[in-house]
Amino acid sequence: MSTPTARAPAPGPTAEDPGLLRTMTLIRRFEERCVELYSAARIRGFMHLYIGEEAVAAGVSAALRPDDAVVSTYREHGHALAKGVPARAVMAEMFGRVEGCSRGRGGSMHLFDVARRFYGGNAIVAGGLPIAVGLALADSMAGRDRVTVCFFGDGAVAEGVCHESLNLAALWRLPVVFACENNRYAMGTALERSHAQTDLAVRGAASGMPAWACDGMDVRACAESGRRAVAHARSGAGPCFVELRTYRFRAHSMYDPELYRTKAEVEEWRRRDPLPALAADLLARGTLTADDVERLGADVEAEVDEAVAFAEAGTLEPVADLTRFVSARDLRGAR
Amino acid sequence: MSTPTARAPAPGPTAEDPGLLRTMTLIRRFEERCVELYSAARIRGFMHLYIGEEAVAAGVSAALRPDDAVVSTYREHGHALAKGVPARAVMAEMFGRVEGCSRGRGGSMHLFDVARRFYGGNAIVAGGLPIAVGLALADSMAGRDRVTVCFFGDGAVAEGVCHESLNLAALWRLPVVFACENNRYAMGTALERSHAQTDLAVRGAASGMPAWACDGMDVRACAESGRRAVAHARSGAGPCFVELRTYRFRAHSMYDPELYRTKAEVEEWRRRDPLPALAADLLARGTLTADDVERLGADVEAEVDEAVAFAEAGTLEPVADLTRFVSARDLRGAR
Amino acid sequence: MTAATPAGTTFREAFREGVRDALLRDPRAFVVGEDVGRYGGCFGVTRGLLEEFGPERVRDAPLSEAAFTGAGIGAALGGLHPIVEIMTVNFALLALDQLVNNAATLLHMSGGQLPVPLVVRMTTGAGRQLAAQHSHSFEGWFAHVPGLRVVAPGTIDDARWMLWAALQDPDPVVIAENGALYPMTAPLDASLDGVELDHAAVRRPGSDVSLVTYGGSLPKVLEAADVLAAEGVDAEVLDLRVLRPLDDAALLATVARTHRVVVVDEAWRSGSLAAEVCARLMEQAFYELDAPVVRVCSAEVPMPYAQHLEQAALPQVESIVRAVRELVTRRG
Amino acid sequence: MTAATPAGTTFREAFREGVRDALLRDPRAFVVGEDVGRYGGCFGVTRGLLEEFGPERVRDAPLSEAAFTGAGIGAALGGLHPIVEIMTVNFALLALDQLVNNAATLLHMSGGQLPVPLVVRMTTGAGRQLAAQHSHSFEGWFAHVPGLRVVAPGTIDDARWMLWAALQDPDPVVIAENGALYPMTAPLDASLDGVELDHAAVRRPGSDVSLVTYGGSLPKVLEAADVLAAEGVDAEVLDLRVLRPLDDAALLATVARTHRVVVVDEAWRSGSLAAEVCARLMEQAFYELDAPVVRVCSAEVPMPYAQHLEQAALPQVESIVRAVRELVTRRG
Ligand SMILES: Cc1ncc(C[n+]2csc(CCOP(=O)(O)OP(=O)(O)O)c2C)c(N)n1
Ligand SMILES: Cc1ncc(C[n+]2csc(CCOP(=O)(O)OP(=O)(O)O)c2C)c(N)n1
Ligand SMILES: [Mg+2]
Ligand SMILES: [Mg+2]
Repeated sequence: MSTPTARAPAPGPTAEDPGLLRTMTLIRRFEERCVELYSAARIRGFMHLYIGEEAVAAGVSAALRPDDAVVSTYREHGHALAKGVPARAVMAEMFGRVEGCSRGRGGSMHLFDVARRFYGGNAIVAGGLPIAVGLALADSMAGRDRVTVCFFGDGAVAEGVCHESLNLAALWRLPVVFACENNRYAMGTALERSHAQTDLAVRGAASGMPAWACDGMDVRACAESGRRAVAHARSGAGPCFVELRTYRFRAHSMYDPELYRTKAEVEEWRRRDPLPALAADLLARGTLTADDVERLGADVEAEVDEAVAFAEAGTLEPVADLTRFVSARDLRGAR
Repeated sequence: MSTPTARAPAPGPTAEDPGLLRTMTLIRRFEERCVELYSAARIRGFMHLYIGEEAVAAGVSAALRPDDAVVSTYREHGHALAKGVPARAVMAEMFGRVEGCSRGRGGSMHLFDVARRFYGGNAIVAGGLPIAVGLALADSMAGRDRVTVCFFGDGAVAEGVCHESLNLAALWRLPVVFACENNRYAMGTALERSHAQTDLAVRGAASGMPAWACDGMDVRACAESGRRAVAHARSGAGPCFVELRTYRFRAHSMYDPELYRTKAEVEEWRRRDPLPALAADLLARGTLTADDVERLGADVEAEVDEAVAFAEAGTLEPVADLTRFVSARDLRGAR
Repeated sequence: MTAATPAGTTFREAFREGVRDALLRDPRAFVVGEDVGRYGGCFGVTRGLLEEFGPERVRDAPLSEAAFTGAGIGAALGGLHPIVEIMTVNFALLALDQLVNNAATLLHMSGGQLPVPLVVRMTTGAGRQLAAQHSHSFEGWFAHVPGLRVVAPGTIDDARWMLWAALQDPDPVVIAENGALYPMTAPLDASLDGVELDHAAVRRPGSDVSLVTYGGSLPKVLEAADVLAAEGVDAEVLDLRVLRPLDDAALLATVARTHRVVVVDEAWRSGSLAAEVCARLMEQAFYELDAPVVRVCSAEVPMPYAQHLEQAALPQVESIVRAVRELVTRRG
Repeated sequence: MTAATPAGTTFREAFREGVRDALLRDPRAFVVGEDVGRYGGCFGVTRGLLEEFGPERVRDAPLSEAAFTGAGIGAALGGLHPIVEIMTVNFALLALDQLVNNAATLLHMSGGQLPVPLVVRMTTGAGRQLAAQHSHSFEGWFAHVPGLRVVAPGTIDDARWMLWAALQDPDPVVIAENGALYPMTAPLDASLDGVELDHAAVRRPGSDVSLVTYGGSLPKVLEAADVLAAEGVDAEVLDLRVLRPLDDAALLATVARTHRVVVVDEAWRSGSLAAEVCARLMEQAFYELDAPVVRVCSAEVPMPYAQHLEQAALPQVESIVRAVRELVTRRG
């Protein structure tokens, strides 16, 4: 077992870099637009932004095959987009439209796209971990070499079911990658007030699986850890635990007054923003020209514009269908 | 933090030894009588025997003050007797008598004696751990130097609430001794089928507290670990985790056909029976004479006889009082 | 299909045959739970199945109710047909979040994308002096949750066949097995090859009063009906079988025949399933009732260990008979 | 005692005053839960209390509902008066084992040795587009459990004072706070210095029909009563306040006055607390009823996110008024 605290060294450039930049940019622009739309009350309910953490979703997801599965949390826009769920379907969902990826039944916290194997939005902290274990169990019993990645936060590690799930996956040697997004806060509770052992990879290792931490603000490090973790799981060697050390630039949700941290702390982390960092590096290396970067930005803007237009044009489920999808018996023939 | 797997070296004799022998003998004889009484249907429901594990309760409890608290499981006769709950009150409880330590409402799995701070019988595996944390929280907030010992099994370590409780106690630096009785089985599930990480002290250490394992078949080792653990907790340094490696000689409960282990394995462990081992050692050292040992045995027999007679003579709660003790409002003036 | 002689099948054997049958006929089915394998099942239901089907399909789980139940949900999403065994409904509280927030909601939250063909078996009920943490009857709580189907076998044939029907159901199905039934014996209907999970069943036709019940209380109620028959009271016994969704038509039909109803439910009275039955009759059969519906439930007390107190806390043949006597003699 | 002007107190402020008052007057009281301190409480109820009382008495807990609720039970056994805050009733499912198997049973299992003077606050209810995992109303489940007392404030004065009464109670008390109430404002009765936790309260006397409700539905029901008054229907509004034990006398008194009852409960209809109210009326007031009791509850669906669907799923002033209209025009 690798020592829990071992951090993957920052790896060099790869051919994936431009793709990573695009994914991160899409997530960033998409969510910036979400903020406007929330203020305009086009989006309602709880909405949790991923801004600042894009390197994690982009990097880890880059290691996945289309038939690999992702289980996520309520802070999942980034994971959904990185897994290929169309921005338009995500936006329409937040508008509560039939065209949304969950037909408007789920909203921001409950994005699903079975075709892309995105078993997304679980809003019970740590509630998704056993589901990921079960998806992997199904693959392993069927002899399929698919991998399931489960994203969860630092706070989730305090929940008992997290430990039950880690143990189960390790005991049964299941192909699960436990991707712990340590953004240092669980709502307003700082890491050191949630955990006596703040080195979260130690908790993963204690369940009997390889566990390591990596710099979640460095998308190349995330991609590297993702490749390593997914390869390990796919090899049949069982699960592994990756702690991705990152930071949430925005409030926990749209209701959070952020009384628990200083502006200075946020500013400091913003200086480590993975987007400009990668863009600058690719320009410096000449991998991309200024035009390329500008075009990429314009592409993404267009994609987000289209998503919003699609959502605006979306339709509402008839109230008569309120109790549809309570029983799968209705589905027989229905869809 | 001490290395999780560090085992306390078998310590030498102490003045406590005769007392330890008596406690172990009382537990053993008491439970042997329980078996007879269960066959005679004087005792009913689920009954879990501690036979083989006596060194743990006797050793650890010897380190406690009367005002220290113990939280236990459904396999608790030994813990109750070692904490000073009168054998007669325990026996009467199993007979369902008003004179029982829980007035016959609890039975074998639910022994309580507040006067002796025995918060005993919890029959939900790992359900007692948070209660122990809370008792310790009350002491720590009140500035009392009392310690709470929580006994639980190897199987309990798989339950999520176990990890939540360890973390909470460590985070708040509470005076709790987590005494994990690893008897290698959770009902019929062997340790290695319950845990990917079978070194249970590692799990305790991962929650950020000192954790070590000790030979649970050596009562002096248990007493030594108990002293060390209780001293640590009482010092204000926070909780600690002790894995006591022991073995249950009898079936899990009276209904268990024991399909999951071999007679040979049981026999092998029986050879390590802590009772004859200590008696022989004390005779060899001349600490006790053959007469002393015989007298001790006779004393204990008399105590158990008296307990049974007391239980037989006990009375039944009137059916009219069925719903008493549902609300503490009834107690006002009641007792 | 069952080895046991029709005359002498125990409910335990019938449940085992149901599980065995599922593993034989459905390659996607597997059993997971605490001590289902090497131990043989805490109540012996799965004994011998590990040897027959191996550790992959009869899977011992660690003490982790939330995780292995949630894993069952995930496995169902992944295309398997998990049969999760939770030793008792008391411990099912540890898995309730997974059952309520995931199993029951995923289909709806995903706009119809995620059916959860999961079966969860659990033992319920009291009567064996297991005291306050091992004697609950929470099946009524599951029956409150949209997205779940809840069934409670009370006959040997339902014990034998409900699991197969549950496996065919596209929704998560909770099977509440009352522990008092396991040792009871009854003849299996050899001609039967299945049951449905939609309707209640009249176990004894009658004209004077309807006794509505389910699960472990059914044998007591049938015995009470015999006692009453001897007294000239002709009681109809309706076995709900399916606790969610309730079979309103069957409730209305029986009250239309007898105009008097006693509901027998082992759960604590307040907030019991019996309350919902009263409410349905209030709403849909008020003008059919010659007298108010009567409930015979457990006393509202954490179950005491002492035998005489436990027996006094539970519905008994005598208390059922007494309640019916009072009801039928009451003027409409 | 409250800083806010009588006219403009929000329920959020009233709840905060209640918690603050408890910490000021009871040295053994402390608050524990997720984000009660630095964050200020997920719904802002405990904002400012950390600064005033410090981290020992306003204690941020990790995400461990089972452990910190169980720790509250242990602390109560140890002589403290814990006020456990569980963010929402949905997450309380993770602590249900501790509340049912320990808090509610310890006194009885120990033969009267272990009272558990614990208070557990939790937010319940829907209406804010929080979808299927954040919109439950499980207070009825707690009301099923002997050993627990369950209360649901629906007025500003109960919001302000119920916590103190709960702290004086020797039993574990669950306080279900409907989240929709927090932003609402109402005048506090300055003359009041406490409330009891035993009785229901008539919030509006009336003679034609009784509207029985509690918690977050109370404002809707009072509004409906006004609409009905304009139509010449004089509705009495009974606020249950205490969900366990139910105040039967108050139920019987109101039905004796009006002979017609509508129960409004935000929970799913089947197995709701409204069912228990129907059952009590069936058992105790059958001959007083001129027509069957009617239930207005939530549609039996995991709460959808889309606003129009969520609103359609919940009891509304219009649906309550419609139900009453039908009932009063129905011939006895
Ligand atoms: C079981 C449960 N408890 C509490 C909450 C409320 N809540 C939502 S997010 C959150 C913080 C989770 O922190 P973390 O796991 O670090 O994820 P992050 O939000 O930082 O991405 C809390 C307490 C919840 N949704 N589920
Ligand atoms: C939550 C819960 N799940 C299952 C059970 C049934 N059960 C009782 S004891 C036991 C095994 C516990 O093993 P361990 O913790 O090692 O303690 P031991 O019995 O070996 O002393 C099980 C599964 C229970 N009582 N509670
Ligand atoms: Mg976090
Ligand atoms: Mg064990």
